[in-house]
Amino acid sequence: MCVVEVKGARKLMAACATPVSDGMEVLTESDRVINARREILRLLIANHDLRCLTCERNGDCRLQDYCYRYKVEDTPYKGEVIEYPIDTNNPFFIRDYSKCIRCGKCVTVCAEINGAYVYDFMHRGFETKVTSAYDDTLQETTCTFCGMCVNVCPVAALVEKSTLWAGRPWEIKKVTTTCPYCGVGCQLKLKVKDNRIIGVAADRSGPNLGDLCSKGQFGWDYVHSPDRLTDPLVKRNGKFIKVSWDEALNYVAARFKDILNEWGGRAFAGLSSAKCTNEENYLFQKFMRSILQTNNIDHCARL
Amino acid sequence: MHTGIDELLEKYWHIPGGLVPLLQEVQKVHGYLSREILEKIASGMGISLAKVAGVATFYHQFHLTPRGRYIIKVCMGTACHVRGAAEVLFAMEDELGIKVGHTTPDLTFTLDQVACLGACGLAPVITINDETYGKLTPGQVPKLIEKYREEAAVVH
Amino acid sequence: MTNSINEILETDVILVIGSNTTEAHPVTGYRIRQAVQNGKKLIVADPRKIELVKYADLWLRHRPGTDIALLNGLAHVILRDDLWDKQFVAERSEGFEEFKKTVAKYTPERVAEITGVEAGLIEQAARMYGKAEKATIIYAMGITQHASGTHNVMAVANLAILTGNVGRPGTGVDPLRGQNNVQGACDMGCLPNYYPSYQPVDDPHVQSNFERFWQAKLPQEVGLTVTEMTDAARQGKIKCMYIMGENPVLSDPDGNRVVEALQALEFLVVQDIFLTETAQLAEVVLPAVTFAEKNGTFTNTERRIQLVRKAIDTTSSAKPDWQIIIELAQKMGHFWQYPGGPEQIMEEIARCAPLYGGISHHRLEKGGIHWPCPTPGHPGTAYLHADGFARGKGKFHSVEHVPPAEEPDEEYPLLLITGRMLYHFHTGTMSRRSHLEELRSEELAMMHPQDAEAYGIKDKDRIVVESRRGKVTTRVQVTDFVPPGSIFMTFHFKETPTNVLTIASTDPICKIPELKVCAVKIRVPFPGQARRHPESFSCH
Amino acid sequence: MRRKVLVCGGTGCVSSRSREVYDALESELAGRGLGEQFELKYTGCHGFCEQGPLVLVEPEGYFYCRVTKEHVAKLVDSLQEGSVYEDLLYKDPDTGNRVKTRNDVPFYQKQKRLVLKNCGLINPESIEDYLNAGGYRTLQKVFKMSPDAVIDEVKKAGLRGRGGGGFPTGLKWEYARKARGDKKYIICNADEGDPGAFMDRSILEGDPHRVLEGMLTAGYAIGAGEGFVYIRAEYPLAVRRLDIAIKEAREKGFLGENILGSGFNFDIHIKQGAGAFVCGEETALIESIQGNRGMPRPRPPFPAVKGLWDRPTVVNNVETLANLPIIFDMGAEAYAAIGTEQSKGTKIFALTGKIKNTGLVEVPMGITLREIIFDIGGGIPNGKKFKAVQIGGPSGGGLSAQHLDLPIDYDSLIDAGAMMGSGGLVVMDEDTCMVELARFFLSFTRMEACGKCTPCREGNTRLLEILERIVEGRGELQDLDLLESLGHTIIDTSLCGLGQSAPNPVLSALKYFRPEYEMHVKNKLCPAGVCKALLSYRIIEEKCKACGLCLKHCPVGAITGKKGEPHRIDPEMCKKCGECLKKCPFGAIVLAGGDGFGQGQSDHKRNHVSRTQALYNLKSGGRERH
Repeated sequence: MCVVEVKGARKLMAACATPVSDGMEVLTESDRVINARREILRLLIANHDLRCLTCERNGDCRLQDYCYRYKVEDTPYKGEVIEYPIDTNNPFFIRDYSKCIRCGKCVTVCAEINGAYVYDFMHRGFETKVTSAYDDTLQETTCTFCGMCVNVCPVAALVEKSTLWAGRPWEIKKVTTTCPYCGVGCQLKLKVKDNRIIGVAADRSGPNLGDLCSKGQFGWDYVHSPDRLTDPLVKRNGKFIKVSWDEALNYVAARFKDILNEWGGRAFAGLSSAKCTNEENYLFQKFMRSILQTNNIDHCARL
Repeated sequence: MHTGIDELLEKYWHIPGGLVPLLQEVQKVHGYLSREILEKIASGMGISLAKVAGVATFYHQFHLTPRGRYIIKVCMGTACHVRGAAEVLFAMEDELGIKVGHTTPDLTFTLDQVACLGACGLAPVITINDETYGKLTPGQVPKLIEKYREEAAVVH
Repeated sequence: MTNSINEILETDVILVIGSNTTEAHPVTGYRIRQAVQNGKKLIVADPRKIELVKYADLWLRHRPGTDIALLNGLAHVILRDDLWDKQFVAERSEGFEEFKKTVAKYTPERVAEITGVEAGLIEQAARMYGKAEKATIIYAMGITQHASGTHNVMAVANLAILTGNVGRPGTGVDPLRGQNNVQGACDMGCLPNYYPSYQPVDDPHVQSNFERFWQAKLPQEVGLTVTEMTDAARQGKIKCMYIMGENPVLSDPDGNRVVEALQALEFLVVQDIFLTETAQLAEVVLPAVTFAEKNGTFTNTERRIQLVRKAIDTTSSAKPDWQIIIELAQKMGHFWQYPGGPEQIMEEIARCAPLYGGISHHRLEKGGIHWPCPTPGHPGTAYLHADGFARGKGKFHSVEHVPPAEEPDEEYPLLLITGRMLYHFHTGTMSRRSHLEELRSEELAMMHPQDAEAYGIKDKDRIVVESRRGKVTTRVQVTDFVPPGSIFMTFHFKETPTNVLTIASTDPICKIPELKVCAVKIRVPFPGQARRHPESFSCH
Repeated sequence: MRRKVLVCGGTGCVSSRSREVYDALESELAGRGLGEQFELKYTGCHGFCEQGPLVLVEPEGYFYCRVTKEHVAKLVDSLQEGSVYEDLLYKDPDTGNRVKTRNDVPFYQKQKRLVLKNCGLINPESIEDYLNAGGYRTLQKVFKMSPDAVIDEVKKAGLRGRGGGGFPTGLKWEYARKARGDKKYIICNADEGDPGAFMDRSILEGDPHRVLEGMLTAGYAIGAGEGFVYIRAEYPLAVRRLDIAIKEAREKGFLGENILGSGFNFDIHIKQGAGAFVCGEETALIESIQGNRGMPRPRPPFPAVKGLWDRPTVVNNVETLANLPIIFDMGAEAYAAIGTEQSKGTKIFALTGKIKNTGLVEVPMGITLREIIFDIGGGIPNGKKFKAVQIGGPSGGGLSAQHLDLPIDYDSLIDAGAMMGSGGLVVMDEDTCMVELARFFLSFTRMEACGKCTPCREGNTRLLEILERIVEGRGELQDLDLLESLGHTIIDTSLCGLGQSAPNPVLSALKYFRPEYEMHVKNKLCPAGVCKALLSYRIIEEKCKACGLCLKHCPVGAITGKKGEPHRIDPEMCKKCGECLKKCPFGAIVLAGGDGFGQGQSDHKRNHVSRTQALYNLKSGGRERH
């Protein structure tokens, strides 16, 4: 798809690989280029599972985008379409190689960014396939489940399980935010549908330049865990009882006041959190210092 | 079990581009490249199994499944083609009961097609192990195969 | 970090010490690997055979707790072979002469004896680092979580100053922070000795400023650190604790002592998203929300302040921590009003924390900014100390090797090293409630094949690990990841609360606990049986 | 002077058991105590594979054909007597006359054997033989010149790459010489993958030192210290002889340090290919040497600037390198006098297919196809008519009778829609179906595509499928246009030489044999009688004598009929094997064109395409083309 016409060159050139030289005249949308792209698209869709109706990437698919842009409605090449079984064996994403266009982006990201070298081109000719050795499930490989291959896949060959049937791409809101795990501060996009997170997409704006690890990519579902605390709890006779916010806060405030009156600020200690926001940490130390009158504030900075 | 692989690894692991000759030599010893062998080579060379498998599946020369005792190569070069190599190949398939690229279940014969054996003067030509048979007709195939079947039976 | 993460790609030599980067900070690990792939040199100093060892030009497998000796040894060779940056040392440092005297004692031979690393390897590493045009040192809790943690850090800094690897892109001393907002929590003054922006609480001038700013009277004396709090609570000096989003029962050393301390309190309030092991000990538990349900900012390990954006509404009555604190303050009778939410709180922070002076949510919409960022027009600071050190000149601290507080002995013959692994995080509160649990759902104590054989233990066998402070059971992974004589465990799994084993001895200066090393012994609960039917334990 | 008995040890003759002949000769000569009198040699290829095994007796030049071990006793008799063994002499098929010496054989008369000069005359496993034949002499000359002067000489000679593209060799060297790199490499491309070409193999088998000498010259010119010969593992004999040659050259000081006191260091290693046609492409070849999948990379940067291990690398093919000793022996000017304006020197062709004299021929550039096919090749056997010649293997094109008088050089072939390629020349007669032949070539390239770029990986498969449809009688007229447009796209957009030339056989056939395609599609007929689906066997009732022979021989029982009444063939059951036709003594069985099934199913689709076209031509919402 990256072919362009260089004036004077015998054939079309790959824009991504041809160094620019002085005086080079490059045509990016000449008739010749457009026809070549159309033909390439026709070839691609001739060997592609075209069940776009229910495809997870329908509407967010580079193959569709280009077919639309270059008005490729159908392919005249009716022939062999290779069908591969879908691999659903890992907890995070499916591998549906009937939709693979063999661009090799997953090979590159896995080898050059992650360094896991899970994928490579296998076989050759028409049977060329981009996959793991022996089509192993990813648990059997050196895969670290960073999910970057899923994020770079331009089509629906690699799809997060959590997004399956969870919403059409245009219904999904993407919210850029900061990963809640380690200190690298990766930027990522939460995919949200009906007030639920259904997946994560790459975001190139942060220090991670779009790269992620397994925690950032797949470690978000605790947000919807049924174990989440839903109501304030107060322990009575050794058992937690759900109470209203008013009741809980009144009780805490009363106890704080009592202890402050009786023992002074030195009887308090507060642990704030390296997982909370700056704003919350600021308010917490302000609360401890200005209201509870203590500098006994720490967090697990050293852990 | 995998005799000689360690020695070969020792010889090749530090040579840039040593993977292809290593695979060639290992296959020479073991006849084909089993998964265990590829895994051993991957860890010995310090590269991923995917890369080793990618290379092994790219080249015609490498075989990932066991091979027959007699390797029949039917030349499908242009010269052989215009002189009826396809008919010879079909006759072979019929006689052996396998498709080209496969091995008989008793591991006696493997039927391959090759791009060119370089003996175009003898077209159509086939080789069975190191023996060359030229100017072959489909009619000669059953007899030829029978000869090797008998030979195999005697040895076993 | 003095420099930013992606500067790793520009450097010539990377020294990684005490950081299993590819597991604990994977994306930084990618950068290191990419740098190596582009031809940059990598030196790894770690007792464990971490993933990065595979890509390293040199691997120094020093004994746990001998970092200072190793670093001083490197400095020794750099001085001896005349590879130091004389101009930089002369113009921008002090304390050099004393430092020179100290490291003179650390000959490669002596260091080899202390650390177990061959002298030749130390010389090679020193020359590689010393000759580099640009070199960077990356370290993490493997350096800091020792009784000598502060000195370890100083030894690291000495090396960088000595070679002039400070204040330029692609150089620097880069600690990797373990959690998403450790940096921010420190910046915000959640420390016993600092107000926001590292303004000392015992400076009367600073104190009066904050009293004016917050319109409240403020305490004078420096507070207690987390480990000191535990002691004070056990002694009854502290009556009440308010814990927000922390799980010290699992994360802090000597976990049994922590439980005792919390139980001794008169009143414990815990605010969290789950009923953690710590929350279970509380009298009142306040439900908070996750990062996806609130706005705010995190500050990452390279001092980059970035937005956290609310993606979904909370479906229960749980509230953001900031809102809970505000409401609690109001209940306490204080007139706290932040109708603008976190954005308004950040405006207040910018007014009292000079490092954040130019930060606002509005600016951050366009992308993260590295502090210091004193004014709204300031672009932020990707690398520190370009024009000089905060304190004027870079100081050489002469630090000496001190053995760890607890070393293996006859009774407790093995060394326990603790750390993180790729698929889980911290005490597992979040990651273990995700699909990541399917990849790994239990602790696997790593043990060298030599030791395993000596104890008659096979892969996946169940063992009891015991220290002077407690015991846990775990299954074993036999691997040469760890050196002989030691075992490695994480603190992600509540079923195997590793920190009941660790020691609460702390660094005298910064009070960081010596989590990385302590002495343990192990035993096989059902000897013989375990060996005959190792798989009978796998169904637990 | 001892008389020489030269037994051909080229692969072709080896396949015809020439080794047995050699062994028998050896023991026969020894048995009669003649070992001293005769020098028996096992040589490289003589080129005339059709007539193998060949034995040449020097100095008389007696040329014995199709020698078997049974002939040996009488052959030695004749040697002893000094007479000619008439029965083994080459028999001119036209005149029936026996031809005594090699030089009188028409096959050799029009050739100009420069590169192949030594092939068949020296023992390829002996460096002494090569030295006696004047080998390695040009190195003295080369090392006295400056590298730039060497490059100039090659430029002056007008040498162009013999591997296919015809890029000027001197220019390639100049780029590599100017490129900066701590090391530089010479790669000899001996990955001769074209089915139907075996000139490189013959040179390596017959005269390996010549190639080494060429590599040394190239290495000196660009400043390389190391060379690789990338050779097909399917050429075991060539590998073995090359290996021996390299060892001997090292022993004699032609490889190693300070060669001939020149201060130039150079060594050569063999890398065996693992069977991938695409590795004939220079960047794929380099990937393969580096231990990777042989997937080509985009050029520029060209290997001359950034090649093996990212260092400047010159990749030259075997024949190109083998030309160098000739250039420095006779001088650039004399060399440039051979050939045409733009293509100098000679070219070796592998002449195969439907031709009387199969073999390897070396001819001056500019010779016509007619001269090669009819004068050297002896024309078409069995009285059939010449139909086409495929030049350049699967990457080349088929030329028709109208091109017979075309002088062959790089540019004239490109203009005609073919290419020199490595020099395979496959001759077709009227029994060859051009559609089926194109299908054959594509079935080859489809297998051989590396899989990296879409047009080649997917496109060639689709070309093949369309051709299969046509061959099977399911073709439609618009398929021909589809073939053309897709073929041009593949050429225009593929990354490497494989893809850029893969559609050539189809496109050239469409150009010169379009009526034959149309017959297949419109009339469902295969004029050459090759495409089975388009044939049916029929019994002409009037001629059938109901003898029952056909019925007896039909392997599938498709023929029915009682005594006394004409037999019939059930077209459903017939496998079209042709046995009945061969067996019928009365000529009652004929092959007839197809029955026209498969027509008329394309209307719907044609409408569909035009609708798409109509939609495409519409300017759409706000965004116009360009």
